[in-house]
Amino acid sequence: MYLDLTESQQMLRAAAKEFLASACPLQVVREFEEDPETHRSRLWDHLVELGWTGLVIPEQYGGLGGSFSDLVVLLEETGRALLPGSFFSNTVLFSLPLLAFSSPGQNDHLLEQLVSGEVKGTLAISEPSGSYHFSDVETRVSPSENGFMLTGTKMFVTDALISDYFLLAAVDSSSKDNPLGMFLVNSDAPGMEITGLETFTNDGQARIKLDSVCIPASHSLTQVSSGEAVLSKTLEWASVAKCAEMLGCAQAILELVIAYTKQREQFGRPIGTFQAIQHYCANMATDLEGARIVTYRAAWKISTGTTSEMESSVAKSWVSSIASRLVYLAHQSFGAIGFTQDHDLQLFTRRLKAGEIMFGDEFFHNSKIADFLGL
Amino acid sequence: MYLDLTESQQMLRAAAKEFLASACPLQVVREFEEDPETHRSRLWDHLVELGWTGLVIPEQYGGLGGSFSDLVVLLEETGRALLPGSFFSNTVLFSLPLLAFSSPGQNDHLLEQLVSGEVKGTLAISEPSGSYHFSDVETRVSPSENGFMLTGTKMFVTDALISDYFLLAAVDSSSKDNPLGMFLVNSDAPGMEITGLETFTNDGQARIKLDSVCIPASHSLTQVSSGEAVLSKTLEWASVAKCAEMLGCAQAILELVIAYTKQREQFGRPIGTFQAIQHYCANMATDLEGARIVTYRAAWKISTGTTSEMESSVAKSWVSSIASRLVYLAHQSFGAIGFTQDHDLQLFTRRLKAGEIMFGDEFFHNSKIADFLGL
Amino acid sequence: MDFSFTPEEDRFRAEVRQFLSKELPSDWTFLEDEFADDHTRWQFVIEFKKKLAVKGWLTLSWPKEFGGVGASHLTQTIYNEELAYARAPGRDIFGTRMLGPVLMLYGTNDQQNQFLPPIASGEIQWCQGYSEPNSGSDLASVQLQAVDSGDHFILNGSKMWTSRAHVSDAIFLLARTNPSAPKHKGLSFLLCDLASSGISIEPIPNLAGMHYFNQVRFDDVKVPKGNLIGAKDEGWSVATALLDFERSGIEYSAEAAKTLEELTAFAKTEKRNGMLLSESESVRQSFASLYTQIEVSRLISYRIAWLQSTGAIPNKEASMGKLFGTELQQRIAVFGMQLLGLSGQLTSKSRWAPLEGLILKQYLLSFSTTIRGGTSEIQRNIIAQRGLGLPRK
Amino acid sequence: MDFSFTPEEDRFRAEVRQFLSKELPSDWTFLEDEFADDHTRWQFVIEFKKKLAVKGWLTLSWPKEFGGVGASHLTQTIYNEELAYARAPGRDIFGTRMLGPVLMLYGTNDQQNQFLPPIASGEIQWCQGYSEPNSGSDLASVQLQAVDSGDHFILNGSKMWTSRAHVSDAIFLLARTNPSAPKHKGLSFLLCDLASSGISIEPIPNLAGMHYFNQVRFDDVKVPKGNLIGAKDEGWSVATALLDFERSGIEYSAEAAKTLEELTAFAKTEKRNGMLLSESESVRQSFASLYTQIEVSRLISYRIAWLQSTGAIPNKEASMGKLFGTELQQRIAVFGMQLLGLSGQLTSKSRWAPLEGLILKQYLLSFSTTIRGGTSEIQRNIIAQRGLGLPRK
Repeated sequence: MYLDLTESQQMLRAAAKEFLASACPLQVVREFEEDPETHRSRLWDHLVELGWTGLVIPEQYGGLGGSFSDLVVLLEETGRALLPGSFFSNTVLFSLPLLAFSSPGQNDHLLEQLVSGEVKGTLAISEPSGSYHFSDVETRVSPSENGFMLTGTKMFVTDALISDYFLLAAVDSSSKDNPLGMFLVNSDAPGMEITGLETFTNDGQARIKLDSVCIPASHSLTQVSSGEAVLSKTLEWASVAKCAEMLGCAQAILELVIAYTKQREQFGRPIGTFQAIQHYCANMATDLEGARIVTYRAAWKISTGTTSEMESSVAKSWVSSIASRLVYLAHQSFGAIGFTQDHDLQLFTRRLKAGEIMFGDEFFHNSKIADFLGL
Repeated sequence: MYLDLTESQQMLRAAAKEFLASACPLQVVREFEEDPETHRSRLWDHLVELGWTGLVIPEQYGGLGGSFSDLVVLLEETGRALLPGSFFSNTVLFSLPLLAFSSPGQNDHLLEQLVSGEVKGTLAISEPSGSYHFSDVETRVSPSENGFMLTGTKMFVTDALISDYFLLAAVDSSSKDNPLGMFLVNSDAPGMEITGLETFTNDGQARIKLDSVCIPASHSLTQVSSGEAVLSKTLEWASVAKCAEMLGCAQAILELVIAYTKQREQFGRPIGTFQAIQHYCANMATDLEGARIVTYRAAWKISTGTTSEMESSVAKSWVSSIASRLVYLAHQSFGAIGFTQDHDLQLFTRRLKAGEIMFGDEFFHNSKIADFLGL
Repeated sequence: MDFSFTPEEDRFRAEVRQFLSKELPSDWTFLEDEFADDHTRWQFVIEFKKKLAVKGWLTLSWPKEFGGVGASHLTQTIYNEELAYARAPGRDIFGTRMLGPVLMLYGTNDQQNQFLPPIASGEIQWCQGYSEPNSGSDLASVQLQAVDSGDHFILNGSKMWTSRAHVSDAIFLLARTNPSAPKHKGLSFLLCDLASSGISIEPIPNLAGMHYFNQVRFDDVKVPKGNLIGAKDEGWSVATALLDFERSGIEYSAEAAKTLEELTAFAKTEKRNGMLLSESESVRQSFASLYTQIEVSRLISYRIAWLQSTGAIPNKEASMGKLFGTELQQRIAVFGMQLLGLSGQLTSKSRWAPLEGLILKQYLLSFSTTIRGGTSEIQRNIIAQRGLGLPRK
Repeated sequence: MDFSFTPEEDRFRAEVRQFLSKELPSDWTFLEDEFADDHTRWQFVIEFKKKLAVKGWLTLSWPKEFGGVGASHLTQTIYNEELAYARAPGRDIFGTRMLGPVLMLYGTNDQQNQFLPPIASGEIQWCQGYSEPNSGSDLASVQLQAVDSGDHFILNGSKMWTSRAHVSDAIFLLARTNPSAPKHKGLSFLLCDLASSGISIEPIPNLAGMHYFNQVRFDDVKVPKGNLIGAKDEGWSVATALLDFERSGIEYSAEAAKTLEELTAFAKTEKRNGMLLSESESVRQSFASLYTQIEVSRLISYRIAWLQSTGAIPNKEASMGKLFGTELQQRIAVFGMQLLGLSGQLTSKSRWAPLEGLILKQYLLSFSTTIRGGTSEIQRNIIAQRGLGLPRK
């Protein structure tokens, strides 16, 4: 047992902190929300330079060959800094499954391009029903000349507008055993219509309409594993990665609250001396202590390649469940000032809430846990 | 709108308070738990004398003809005093349905005997499954010579050991339209085996085994209404009446907490000055404020004879939901002393918890509410 | 015990409801905090308020001698309930519920004649200037200076969290007229025209991006002495006097009930994993629990209104109503977001947003409900200390 | 990051588990608070403790020079986890985890030689005398007087909430040896034979009817000076010194996990309304949520143990573990009672009680878990003030 970061992870964390403090202060986060284009390419170039785009990609493709735990260390810092842009979708939602489920040689070049930052990819699962249940995938796939043809609508696709590739779930209703397939789709393929969605985090989600989009046979990602396996692993990794981001974000919120309540005076004394405020902070800190350790445990399970689905759902269930109460306690501690657009708190509040919703909330993962428990 | 007790209800309350303070101090409650027989007949005679056994029974049978709201006023006081004995079962679980669902003349004499206190009755619905769902009634009824024959097992029958009659639910599986029947069964009928149950309130619940128990045809209580109607109304009244008892009990707990935290000192000041304790008390008081008004509203609906099922379920759902948190907050305020057998708090704690369970808890009534909401 | 309304009260409720359904656009999903976000919408709000004034409803509970209807607290509660349920504009709390009664109690005849009629007619929009940058829950720590200067006071300082100051005509405020007196003394209650020279208003947009709050700065602003309400240096008593305005908090349950109905409709049409949301047992439990809590909140409010109608002063109960009602709104907002899932992220600007983004707006606004108008902590302190008699120290 | 145990640790866990399943009756559903309720059962407990002593497990974490195994914190945590999961008797916290380390740190050689071996062998049962009738969370307000009288002290006063005093041989306690010194000064740490003349022990049965707590009265009780541990008047430091005993709180999650498994089995066999309880979606959600919380609690405890194994002093974390673990036990108890429904009322005496009345016992005992060993309020204060640096005043 060793429940701390390794030395190299500590270095990774320190470097990330330093970089994010200089390249991504909260002012940049705000400006990115308003107008992503000002900062997008500068930030992206930085990430490529630091090697982040290749963090989890093996050295043979030019990457750093880091583990999932390394990724979690990094995401905790990007969550704390609210790093905008497509690092999460590109690395977690695209690079990881591509790496894990490509057949030998299938996507070597693409992996190299991901490391070099030339191309970006993301994941397209959910549809207008807004669900992560496999049974709710209605986008249809059918065989076509030299490959497949896809028709349907995807919703809530992160960073769709700037991605070159989508890892996309579709159903072949003629196949009884493995109806669910996962496909690589070019964003500029004929028949693709991509429309940005207005979300409360302005994080670049989009709707994709696919009208008889044709892709080559080599773009199926189910040559090694079934579509269900690809999708379920991808969602699992995404949910734990999201936990890491969320806990960085939540830690930042707690620190804001502590700093504020120490200095803000009401009735002649710092409000941090009031027992109600102290107990709010104690509750937040305790929730967070649990969030950190369940997330690390899930990440360690994934890193070691052991069965990890249960542990991942436990992590996302817990981290999601604490998010709602943590933001309320934080705002309650801040009073009116925390409710303003000018205050930094709301930047974190909105993203933490969005994190709760993404890749399955508490109830979604509790259902999975109940299944695992044999109920 | 008039949201206070009527003058006669205030007199009833004052009289009840005075009587209970002298006849039923907590020492009597304790002794009754250990050995009911010491006080049972004395307490019962008092109630008869005060007219309580006839409170809800019309004057034509010798009763006082009070309303359901009057009953609620009284039950709030008996709940506050933790009055032991069979007043609740006899009045709420037996007299009320007998009165409402007897055909003209069917049970006139029995009603008179209930007023005079000569006989006592109670309700027998639940079975080993411990459920209030009609579908879980498995006791069978079949036609027999001059009447019916009953076989099955009833559980959690309040005051069964001292009751003369049971209002008992049984199923005639040969009847498709109205399989559920409600029957009057004598406690000394051949084939009845009554065994006391050890419960955490020592409140005299029992198990009844019926082995081919024969009753006359006149003992069916479904000549006016269907068995489902009788049972559903009876359970509804029971749940609102239980709310009244519970809110008296909860009010007593809050008053104990306030008195204690005002005088108990720790760290050189009364613990009632700590914000945590103050907020616990505020939460309890607010929960109780709601409990009182939803209970009164349900009682008023029942008194006026309007549709009341939804309001009754709302009352029992709410009062049940606050019970658990209220007892924890109370014990947390008291610290170790409240956890002892010698302290009065535990007398209230156990009964409030039992009340939460009886006649449907929060989840049971929420299911009914969801049905009413058309979900 | 009688929970029923009189036939007149029922008729009045029906009349208000009918009026609202006629006068409000059927697609009205705006919330009070965004009425003033948009010029066209604010004009509609003002016109709507004037229509309410024409009906006499704006001053429903004002005594007849001040031009009101002299309606009972219960009638006023019914009115407030219906307007809140319809999310209708025109509930002029600052003018009709706060300043009006203050003027009736402390104003001179001249002041009453000057200021009350424009409130009653809906012509003048008032806002409230109590909070300041350094005073949140600690209201008495006012620092805005009002210096006596012959026939007027000169104001310097600033007010914070001034709701709708940017669309208001005038502000009533607390200013420090005696800096050497103790905290609660030396304050005066003043009325100030927002068009006065030296006033600047800065928006404080909230986290939902709505412009509702403002900071109002006073730089040598002259306020005529005739605008002093009550005695000089006794503004604290004027501002905190127990005023007999309706304070049932019926809005909390009314707004919540409306939202729950909308969510119910959503759950009955939306499928997930092949099943209607409304068929999910835990969704059903949540709906039932929230419905129950709304009923509790509504009945607590009715009781407050009824107590007021008997002449009682339900302080503890009003704090309970506020505490319970606002925390309930948060629970509904959280449930609504959970029910909507990924779609809950969509703002009202998105054409795919369910319920036109209403739930998201309510969720974001829910952070402020337990803070503004007295934080939940203050309410709990009041209940414990003033209501239950727990010791302060 | 490495959450795995070493092969030796895994082997040790298997060995403990096997031992427990062999040595404990298969129908063992007793809880720690009722071990001493019944003479026969208590004899079994004592015998069991001696068996653990023979294995060397009683003093697993004691250094070898004091006759212990010198096992790591993690090994001790594994041991504690398995014993708690099995609800096994013999976890002698007072002797092995509290007094033992105190003696190692503050005892003279003679005292160590005299008192440590009988703890290690399980022969002597110690109890703890800190709390008094007027001191709950305020531990330093000790009033028991110890007057210096030549070669001994004379004790007068009483101790309260003394767990298992009625079956113990001796008590370690704090007594006031200098009444004129400030609250935290003037206390001394003494060892006292419970068979001493002048001692009377009164049971304080708890609300579940179990006899665990006692009040111990001292009426001119003589304690030899050789039983003073550490310096006179410095008992507070002795009692509160940061001792290096295992404080992971692993028991909370271990006990909870066992209960949840038993409830799962119940839900999978019990039907209501024609459906297995385990098929109900809200029951499933509750199980999953509680399972998640148990995992959180367990991992928090592992982290505390691991921090200790690195030599760190996890104060804040230990408070979090206690706070979270005990509140979790309450949530499980409430859920268990809900799941059992009417049957939950049946006590262990009833032949119809599901799980032999275990859930009811746990529910009733759950009221004390957030109070004893430092209330939840004290834990939150510690986390906020010592852990997060919020100001005291």
